[in-house]
Amino acid sequence: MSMRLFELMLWAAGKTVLLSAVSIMIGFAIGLMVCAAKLSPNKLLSIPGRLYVSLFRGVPLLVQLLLIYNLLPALGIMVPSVVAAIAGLSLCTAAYQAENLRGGFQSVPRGLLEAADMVGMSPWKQLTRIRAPIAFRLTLPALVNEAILILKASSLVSVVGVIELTRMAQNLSASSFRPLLFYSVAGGIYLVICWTIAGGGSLAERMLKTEGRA
Amino acid sequence: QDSLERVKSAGVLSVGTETAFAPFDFIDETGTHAGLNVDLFEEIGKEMGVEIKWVELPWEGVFPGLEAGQFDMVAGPATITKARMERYRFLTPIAEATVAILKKAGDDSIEKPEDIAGKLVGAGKATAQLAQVQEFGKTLPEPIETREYVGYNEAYADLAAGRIAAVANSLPNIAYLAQQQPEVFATVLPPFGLKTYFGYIGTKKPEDQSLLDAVNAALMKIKEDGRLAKLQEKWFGQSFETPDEVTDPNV
Amino acid sequence: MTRSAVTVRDVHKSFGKTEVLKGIDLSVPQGSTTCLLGPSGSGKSTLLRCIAFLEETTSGTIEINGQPLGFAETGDGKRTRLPQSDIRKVRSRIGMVFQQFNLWPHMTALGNVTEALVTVRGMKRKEANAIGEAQLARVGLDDRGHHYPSELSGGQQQRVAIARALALEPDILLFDEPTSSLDPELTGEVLNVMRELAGGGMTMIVVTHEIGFAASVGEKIVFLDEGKLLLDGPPSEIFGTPRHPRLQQFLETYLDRGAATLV
Amino acid sequence: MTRSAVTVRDVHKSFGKTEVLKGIDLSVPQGSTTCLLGPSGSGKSTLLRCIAFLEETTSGTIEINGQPLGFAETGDGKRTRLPQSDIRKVRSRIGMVFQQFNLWPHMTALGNVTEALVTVRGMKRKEANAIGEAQLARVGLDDRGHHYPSELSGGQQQRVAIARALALEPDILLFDEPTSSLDPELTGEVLNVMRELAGGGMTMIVVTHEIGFAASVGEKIVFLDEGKLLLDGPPSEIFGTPRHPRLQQFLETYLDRGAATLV
Amino acid sequence: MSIDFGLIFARMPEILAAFWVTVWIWIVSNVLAVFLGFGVATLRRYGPLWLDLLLRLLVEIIRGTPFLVQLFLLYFGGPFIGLSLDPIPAGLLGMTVYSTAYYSEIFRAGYNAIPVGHIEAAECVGLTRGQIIRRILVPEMTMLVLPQCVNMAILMMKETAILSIITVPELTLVVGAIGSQQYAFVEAMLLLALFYWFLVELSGFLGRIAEARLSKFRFAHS
Ligand SMILES: Nc1ncnc2c1ncn2[C@@H]1O[C@H](COP(=O)(O)OP(=O)(O)OP(=O)(O)O)[C@@H](O)[C@H]1O
Ligand SMILES: Nc1ncnc2c1ncn2[C@@H]1O[C@H](COP(=O)(O)OP(=O)(O)OP(=O)(O)O)[C@@H](O)[C@H]1O
Ligand SMILES: [Mg+2]
Ligand SMILES: [Mg+2]
Repeated sequence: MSMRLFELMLWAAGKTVLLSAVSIMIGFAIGLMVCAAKLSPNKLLSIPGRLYVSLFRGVPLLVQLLLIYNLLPALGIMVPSVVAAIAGLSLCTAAYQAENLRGGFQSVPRGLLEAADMVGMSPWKQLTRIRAPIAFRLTLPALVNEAILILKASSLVSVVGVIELTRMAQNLSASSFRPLLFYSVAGGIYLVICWTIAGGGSLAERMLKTEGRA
Repeated sequence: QDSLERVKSAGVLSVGTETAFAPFDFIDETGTHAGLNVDLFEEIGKEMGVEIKWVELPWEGVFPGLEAGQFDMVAGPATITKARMERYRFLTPIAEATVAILKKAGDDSIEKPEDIAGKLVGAGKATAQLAQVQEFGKTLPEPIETREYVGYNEAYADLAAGRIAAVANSLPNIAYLAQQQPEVFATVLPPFGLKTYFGYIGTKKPEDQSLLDAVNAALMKIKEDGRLAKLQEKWFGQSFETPDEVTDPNV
Repeated sequence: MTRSAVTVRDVHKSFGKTEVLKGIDLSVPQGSTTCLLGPSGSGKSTLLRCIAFLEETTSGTIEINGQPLGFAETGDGKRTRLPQSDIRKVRSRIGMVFQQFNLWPHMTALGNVTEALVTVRGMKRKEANAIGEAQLARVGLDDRGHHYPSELSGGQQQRVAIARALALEPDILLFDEPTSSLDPELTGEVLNVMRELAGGGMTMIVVTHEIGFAASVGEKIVFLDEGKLLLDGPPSEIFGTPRHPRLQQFLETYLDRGAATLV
Repeated sequence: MTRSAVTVRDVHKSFGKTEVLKGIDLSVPQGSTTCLLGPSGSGKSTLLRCIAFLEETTSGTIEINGQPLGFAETGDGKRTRLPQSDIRKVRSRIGMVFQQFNLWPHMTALGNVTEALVTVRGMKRKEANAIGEAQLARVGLDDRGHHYPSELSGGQQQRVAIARALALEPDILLFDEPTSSLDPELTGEVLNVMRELAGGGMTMIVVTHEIGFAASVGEKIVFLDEGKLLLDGPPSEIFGTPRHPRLQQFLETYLDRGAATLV
Repeated sequence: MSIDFGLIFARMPEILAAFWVTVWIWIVSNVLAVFLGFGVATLRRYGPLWLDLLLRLLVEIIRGTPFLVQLFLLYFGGPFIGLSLDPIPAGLLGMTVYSTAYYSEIFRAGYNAIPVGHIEAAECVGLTRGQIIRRILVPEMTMLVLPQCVNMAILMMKETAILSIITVPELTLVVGAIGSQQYAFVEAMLLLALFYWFLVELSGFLGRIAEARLSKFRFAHS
């Protein structure tokens, strides 16, 4: 494999990382809203929240991507490839992150909130000062896990016309006819990225650890 | 809005294709998108005074994308068939698409197309080539078995891995592949079955017709002044006689 | 000082169908220490939580320094919920120290103590820190301000919780079994701090199983049983003979452990 | 009956670099009750766990009914680990009751009690059930055999744990703070069962913070401090005046709680 | 664009056959993976250190690369090292290996979540190591890890769609092919979505029932 092709693979890997990172972040924001909706006592919010999670977790990402890319234009909404890819990944990961966050929020011990009540904190302050920071620490491992899953799942976004790492491997093997080589290289690159994320995750966990335990 | 006006005013014609379909579209050793389509559309662009914007996606995403209006037309190209013509508009053929057999280099058991009798043959799922080889198989003394792949590259990989005896695909594609990888693959001549052609595709939406007419006119011009034949020589090692328009395809 | 800091009038509290408090009347004079005793499940914690308005009573009223907490009686015997801001205002007179400490794990000891000063009272960080350090010093933890709860022993955590409550200068402190999750030596630490507070004139209501502490520090002992207030009086009267038979039975489980054989 | 049930000779135990037990010698006569007291971290649990061979000692020997447990001394002062089957055999003479009960949550009370009878002793289910029921009756739980641990109160769980240990008819029972996670009334239940066992001639070693219980039931009191055995004798001697200064300091934290003011 | 399911419904028998292929590969590979995953976790816990490290490396490699890439290497690369498998066996093997890695991590966490005291209690009454694993660890673990296993099974259900690249005639391949033959792409995708959603919801529902039945084995509050 020539240097040039290896560079191409790395460039595609960069795209993979970028797509995943952006999607994880957007997904986190959406996930937060879905989680809030699901936890809401108002049925008008909680039922759509539940439905969202059920649908986006229940349908394979591949199918979601194709539907976003091809069904929305039929309704008059044009979606460029990259937007469709990010939308698909974000909407999907949002469902998983919403569930993680819900778990985190619900595991914040009630007593900590009662203590906040007793010193007179408003509900908003309780959320921003107590609930969210603690829930975030509790969800961090799940978040890292989700980042790795989305990184791997991003191998599917080629169906909406984005050339990321796996697609690049497919393309290059099609023209050079050395599929095993290119797939192995792609696998190796994925591995390096995954291990980097996992390493960063445990580092962050360790940094937050002294504070994390009660 | 009329598509031609839109394309002209934007100065960009966007074309959907799969870049894993050598020699029409592929990524070369230097990592650039190359192939007959790239050269031919460059000429078309010159004729029409627009730039070409490539949208690259896997084949299963191409037609849904076209219907959804993600791009103006599809390069591909695709084999011109009756069924497809009902749904899409094909432009003038750019190459012959008659089916031939690809075998593993050094496989003496297949010398002519009929030798695939009783063997396992691969082809892309829902392709015209699959239908052709299945028809051809019925004429043989022993029936053939077919295996359908999501893409031709998986079929080639499986042929190299030795799981299937042959792959049925259009002659230009397999000839190019055998030429690139002579130690792995070989073409079995002659092609068989009914004569078919490759063409570029657009929709039948009324607003698209003026644009497709313009592209077709550009293509005809390129064909008439011999540029197309030269490109065919460059990419296939030979040129093809193609009709100006296919009105009643064989399949 | 006979003004009442906490007045509980005919308070009932049900969870679903089970009535846990069955009409409690109680008056806690300002500056006094009241100890709540009673067998497990008798409703001690529930009563304390009602006084802190962490639970809403089913009926009855609770007044803090003469002001109604949570609900206001309307003339016809019904009651309306007061606005949240009123509730927060009245409740700001009360501090609560929980059995499980409930320190916020992501803040240092000092952070725990100053959090409300900054976010609720709107103080400057610096000002708040000065107060926080003073309060920590008061409970003997001047050198532990920058430790996270997980780095403190149980007794130290409990004292941080007390400092947190004290920082807001409440009139009334509520304690729910403040020592039951501590080991004997740590228990001593915390009881000493409480003894000092009692000496300093703080109004305190303490749910406790430490009979000895109750007997020596409580100016008033309240014995709850099955959601009813069975006994209410000074320790000499409550613990003195003849004892109420239910109390006697309750105390036996302690005496039986032979704590007395030592002396 | 002066034969020794448990003999501990110069036992040292280190975790990594910290030495937790610094040469313990102890002899527990058959049929007696020995109570282990000491401040937190002094090594009480570690010693008990060494006796049950849940921890391996770093040096020194432990004998159960005269048989070495875990290691055999070879002539030259070194020692070799005995085969696993020997260890199991000697250990089968010992029953242990944990502070956290450690009942198996997927088995009923009866299942917990009979498990070892069936899998270790190879008894028939029916036979084992008969024994199990008898043991549960002995701790007052004849009607709770078919409940899962999660359906039992803390005191009931602790008594199931005792029945589980008793079912194997051990010669020696070890208890690690058997009541410290129980509330006062449940504590009474469990101490009563233990008192009965002590009366019935079982050899028991009990780590406890219940000074009263130790004083009244222990025939021998052992006071550990910083990994050393500081005091060892009958309660009258240990608790009687003049007291050892370290013990006095330790006891003060209890006395300070005023437990004595009641009587 | 009009939506017309008629074209696709005409091919229902084929679709149901593919549905069945998806379901049985999913079930068989997951059942195998649960047992193998338990085996891997057990070997890692009780086996020698080198085996633990080796298995850990393998698990990390499998969890760190997309299933698509693994499957491709297994199916198209296998023959070059003498492992030439037909699509269905290859798919089954790929799914099983991939899921085993994940299940083994669930069981490893399960082992660690069982309070040490429960094991010590068993040692004290004389159970052997084998008996402890069989009688205490396995049943306790079952109830600890059940929710995660259900979750995992659902994730794997969706991974079966990737088997299409090695020509396993499963749901995505067949419905996709029918869609492109009939030029009913969107209809095909909607139908696919519906099928998978149904399967996922069904598994979630069954999982919840199983959990409810096991709920009385919760850890006692201690
Ligand atoms: N949120 C609740 N829902 C239903 N029942 C409750 C709730 N909280 C408490 N109870 C019940 O109310 C009764 C009194 O509980 P409470 O916690 O006040 O008892 P307590 O006197 O504090 O006991 P302990 O000494 O064990 O803490 C108990 O029977 C308990 O089961
Ligand atoms: N597994 C271990 N690794 C390292 N240190 C340990 C371990 N187990 C116990 N220790 C240390 O050994 C010392 C004695 O512990 P041990 O549990 O025996 O004390 P204890 O007397 O039972 O105290 P407590 O009354 O608090 O239960 C402590 O300082 C403890 O931190
Ligand atoms: Mg309580
Ligand atoms: Mg201990």
